Amino acid sequence: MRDLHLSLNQTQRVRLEAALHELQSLTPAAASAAAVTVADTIPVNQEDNILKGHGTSDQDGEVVATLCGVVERVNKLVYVRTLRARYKPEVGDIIVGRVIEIAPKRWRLEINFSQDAVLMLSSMNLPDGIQRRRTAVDELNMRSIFEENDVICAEVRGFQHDGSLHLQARSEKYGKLERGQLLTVPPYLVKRKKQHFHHLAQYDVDLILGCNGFIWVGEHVVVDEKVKATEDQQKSSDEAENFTPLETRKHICRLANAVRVLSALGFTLTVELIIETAEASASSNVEVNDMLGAEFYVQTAEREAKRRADLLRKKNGAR
Amino acid sequence: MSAQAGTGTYSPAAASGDKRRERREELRRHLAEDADWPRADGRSFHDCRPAFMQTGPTTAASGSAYAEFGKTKVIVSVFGPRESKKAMMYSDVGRLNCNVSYTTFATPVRGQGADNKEYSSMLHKALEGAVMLHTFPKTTVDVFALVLESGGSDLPIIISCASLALADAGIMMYDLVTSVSVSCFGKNIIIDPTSDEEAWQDGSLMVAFMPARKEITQLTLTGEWSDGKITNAVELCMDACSKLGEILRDRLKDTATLTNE
Amino acid sequence: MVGLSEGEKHFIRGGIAQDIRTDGRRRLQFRALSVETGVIPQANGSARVRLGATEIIASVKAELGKPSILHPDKGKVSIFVDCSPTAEPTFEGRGSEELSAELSVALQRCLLGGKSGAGAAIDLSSLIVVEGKVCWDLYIDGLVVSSDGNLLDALATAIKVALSDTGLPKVNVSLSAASDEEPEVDVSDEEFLQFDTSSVPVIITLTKVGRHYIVDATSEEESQMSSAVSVSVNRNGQICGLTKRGGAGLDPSVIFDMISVARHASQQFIALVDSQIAAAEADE
Amino acid sequence: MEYVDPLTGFRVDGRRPNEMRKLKGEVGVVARADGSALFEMGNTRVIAAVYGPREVQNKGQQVNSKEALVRCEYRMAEFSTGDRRRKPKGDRRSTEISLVIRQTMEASILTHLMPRSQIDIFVQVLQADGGTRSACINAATLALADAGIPMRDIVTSCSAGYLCSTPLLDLNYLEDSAGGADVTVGILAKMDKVTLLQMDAKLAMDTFENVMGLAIEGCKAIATYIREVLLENTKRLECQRG
Repeated sequence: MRDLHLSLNQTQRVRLEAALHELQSLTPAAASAAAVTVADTIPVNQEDNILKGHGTSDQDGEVVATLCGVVERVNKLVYVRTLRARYKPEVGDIIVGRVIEIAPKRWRLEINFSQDAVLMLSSMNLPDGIQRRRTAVDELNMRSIFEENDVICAEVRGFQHDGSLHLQARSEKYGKLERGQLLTVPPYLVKRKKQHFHHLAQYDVDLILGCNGFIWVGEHVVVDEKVKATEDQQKSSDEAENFTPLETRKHICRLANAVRVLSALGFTLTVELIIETAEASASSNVEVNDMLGAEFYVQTAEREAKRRADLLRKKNGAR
Repeated sequence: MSAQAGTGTYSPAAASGDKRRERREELRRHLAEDADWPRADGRSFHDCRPAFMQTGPTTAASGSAYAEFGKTKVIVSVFGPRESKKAMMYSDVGRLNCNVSYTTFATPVRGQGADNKEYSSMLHKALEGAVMLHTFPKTTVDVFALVLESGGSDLPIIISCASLALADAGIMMYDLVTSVSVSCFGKNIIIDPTSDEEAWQDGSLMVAFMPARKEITQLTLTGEWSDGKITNAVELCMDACSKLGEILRDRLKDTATLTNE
Repeated sequence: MVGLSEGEKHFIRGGIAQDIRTDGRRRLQFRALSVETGVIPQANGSARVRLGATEIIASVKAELGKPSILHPDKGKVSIFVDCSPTAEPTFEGRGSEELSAELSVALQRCLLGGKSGAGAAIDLSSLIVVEGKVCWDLYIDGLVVSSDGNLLDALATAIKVALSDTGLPKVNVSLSAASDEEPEVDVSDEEFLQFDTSSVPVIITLTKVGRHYIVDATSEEESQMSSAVSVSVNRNGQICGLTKRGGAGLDPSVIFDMISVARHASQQFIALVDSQIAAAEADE
Repeated sequence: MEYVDPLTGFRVDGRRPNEMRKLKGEVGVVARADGSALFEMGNTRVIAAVYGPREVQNKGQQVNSKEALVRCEYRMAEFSTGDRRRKPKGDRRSTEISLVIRQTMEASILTHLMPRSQIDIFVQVLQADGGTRSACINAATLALADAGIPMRDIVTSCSAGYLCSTPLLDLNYLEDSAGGADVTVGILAKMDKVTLLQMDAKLAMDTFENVMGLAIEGCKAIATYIREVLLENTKRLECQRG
């Protein structure tokens, strides 16, 4: 399996296979039947006047898939929902990205899309919070806001007419992310939800699930203290006093490893599942590092199979 | 080269194949006896070759230095700081670019010096820690070393000579870097080995050292070593490096007084 | 190539200071190691080693050759490393040459011993078939397929495993009376001689971050290093090679301390590698 | 040498003339790449890794900003051939094969959907036993599909040769170096179009048609296999995603 090449022993291998098989049997047959690969014909009723969406093309009157994925039909629209692929932006998506370059009046960001994204100086709130025209001085001070390699959270604003992707950060919740770690997962594992920022108060941790598959796990920052905090940091020259508290750090690493295990297994990353996995590891006294070992990996697969089976049973019972 | 480099008399270099082999046989015999033997050039184990170093052999460069240790002759030119040629990303610190090359006649067998490809990156690593890169942001300093003749301990001599050339070029440094290597034969350690000695060594150890700061910038070791032996060898090298550092310092002072006059 | 923001760097440094790294490891803990042998059937011995997301394939090929005149009683071993662009797009074209050369030299330094052959990982005299006439030339190649830091240690491990997988065909030589003539050589297809790999060392790279040392650094952690020391240690705890990496100067006492820490860590790692080799052999 | 046994009709490695070597395809073998695959045809074994589509790294290489830039590099591992010889990187053969693979894949990739970006395909030969360029193309197809890059069609490639008056499918190194004709074909499987055709040596017109027909049959069989691998993988991902 990708990312984790574990040396499983014989029993672990059998258990893992059983769990994965269970997952397969729990998936509705329709979903698996709708799977297509490149160049598969997608059966459609030609009289329906269908609209060909993402991942399809017309070949001699047939609708043909150009990607591997699952066929989705919404009214007249037929498209292929991809699994493993780079990020496909939609307006309003919350993303996490890394600054690559500072250009005149704009930052360029790597966001796992087919191009770099652009964040204009005019599309973000200045540190003083006042709405005003950007001056030449602001332009010269851009590096003091974000510099190369900074990790930033922002929102997709949309495509400009020249085909470039623009972002915006017009809210206090967006901005630079510090004191934590960035993880990258395939974007299809992150579902678009109402909420992508999660303050896990019980751990004092911020978890941001970027739609582009960049996931931030870091120390919790209170929004209006953000500005002050950076000032504080500059003041205290002694780094050691300023480190993330050990307890919080353990939580961050545990949550990060939960994300790593779940993404290696290809499970959709919801905040609930991440917390559940982290909790499960803590309650069964699995060391943070051992979460990446074979045993916990198999256990996680088994737990997920059981969880989905229960869910299905409840659903059927309710009916 | 200035007149003082010459020794007055000169004798033809005896480097024919037979003689080389004879010398090696002799070395082997000594090793078998495991006694203190005189080295081919008459030194004792812990004697370095006389170091002749001078600044300013090339005028086109920002700084340059020439070093001659026995048969090993090295010339280093430093250019810059000048604008980085490569389209690089924005960088707060300068770049140090090092290149070591051999003349085709540097070794007994023509063109053999080209085997030492890694010397460029080794030189870079030895110097990197001493150069104050932040004093020339967005620019590059080029260090070009040319080995005119290879006579053993090439890399340490290149490193020492390069740091002299950097100082001559007025590049800001935390300290000079000097370097010395030792060879190990059985339980004996000999300092500043010649090519012949290097060809028969059981192991070798090289230290690049900042004498005033007492920090090691580069350390390499081959062959099997026990702990105590490493400590001894490193200390021996550091002591030699400190003394070599004094020589470098004197050369720089000489140059300074000359320019003042 | 990893670019990290100041915040992330600070977080990594803090984790190392507090002895819990970003993936939860302690400072002297290795990532998961997995080992496979016989991955290149055309070679005399081969291995695939994965250390976290770093993946290496090593191969050993033996060819009959002639010993050099200077060392008539010894075979020859050469080590080369190549970094595939599959691991990192920047390795394309000549992009990996510098790194490959650096890794090759470091491995040669650690595994081949001194010029006289003393302290080598492989006893060169065991490669002799007929003194002065026929010997084995061993070509050891390492290929970096996927890279996430600590390439040198992973390469050395892969080579150690590949050597343990290597069988040299038995050679029968019929010596003709005239010593000038080339001896006739008959290479057996069936009988193989196993290598003695017990003296092959492992390489432990200690990366210094702040005041602390860590083993098995990921590429993110490597971007934080001020300096690193790679020490090759054999089973007896003897040091067989050493390379300092990274530019910053180190106090001599720190280096000696790092050597002793590396030696300590090496014994654990050797045991881990040995158990993985045994498991890989049992799997075949 | 008898490449085809006159009595039994079997080839040196025991195959029938129109029999392909054992195929193996696996996606997701390189952790950090956007898409990756391992492809084996008998003893020939290659890895392909795809990086991108991502911002064009070197703007000078960009020809047309409305289409993605496709790049390819082919590399042989030092240990990949039977006799070990050191070759300089970027030798002519590698450059030629890189170009062939790039052009073949470019014909299938819907480059206009990814403007201003670049796609890098790196193929690394681990073992060469004949048919490396075919194996590389097949691996690249798998890796591109794994990276979720839109394609017109599945591209596959296979070779066929003509020895001992017999058309032979999927030559191994021994047969390849026998000096007979060697036809490498690449096809767009569903569209039934040939995108790559290379031949060494000479063949009579009607024999050529037979040999090429055999290679095309081979390509189709590989296409069926590759689609199975991809479908299997897609279903697995979808099931696990839940």
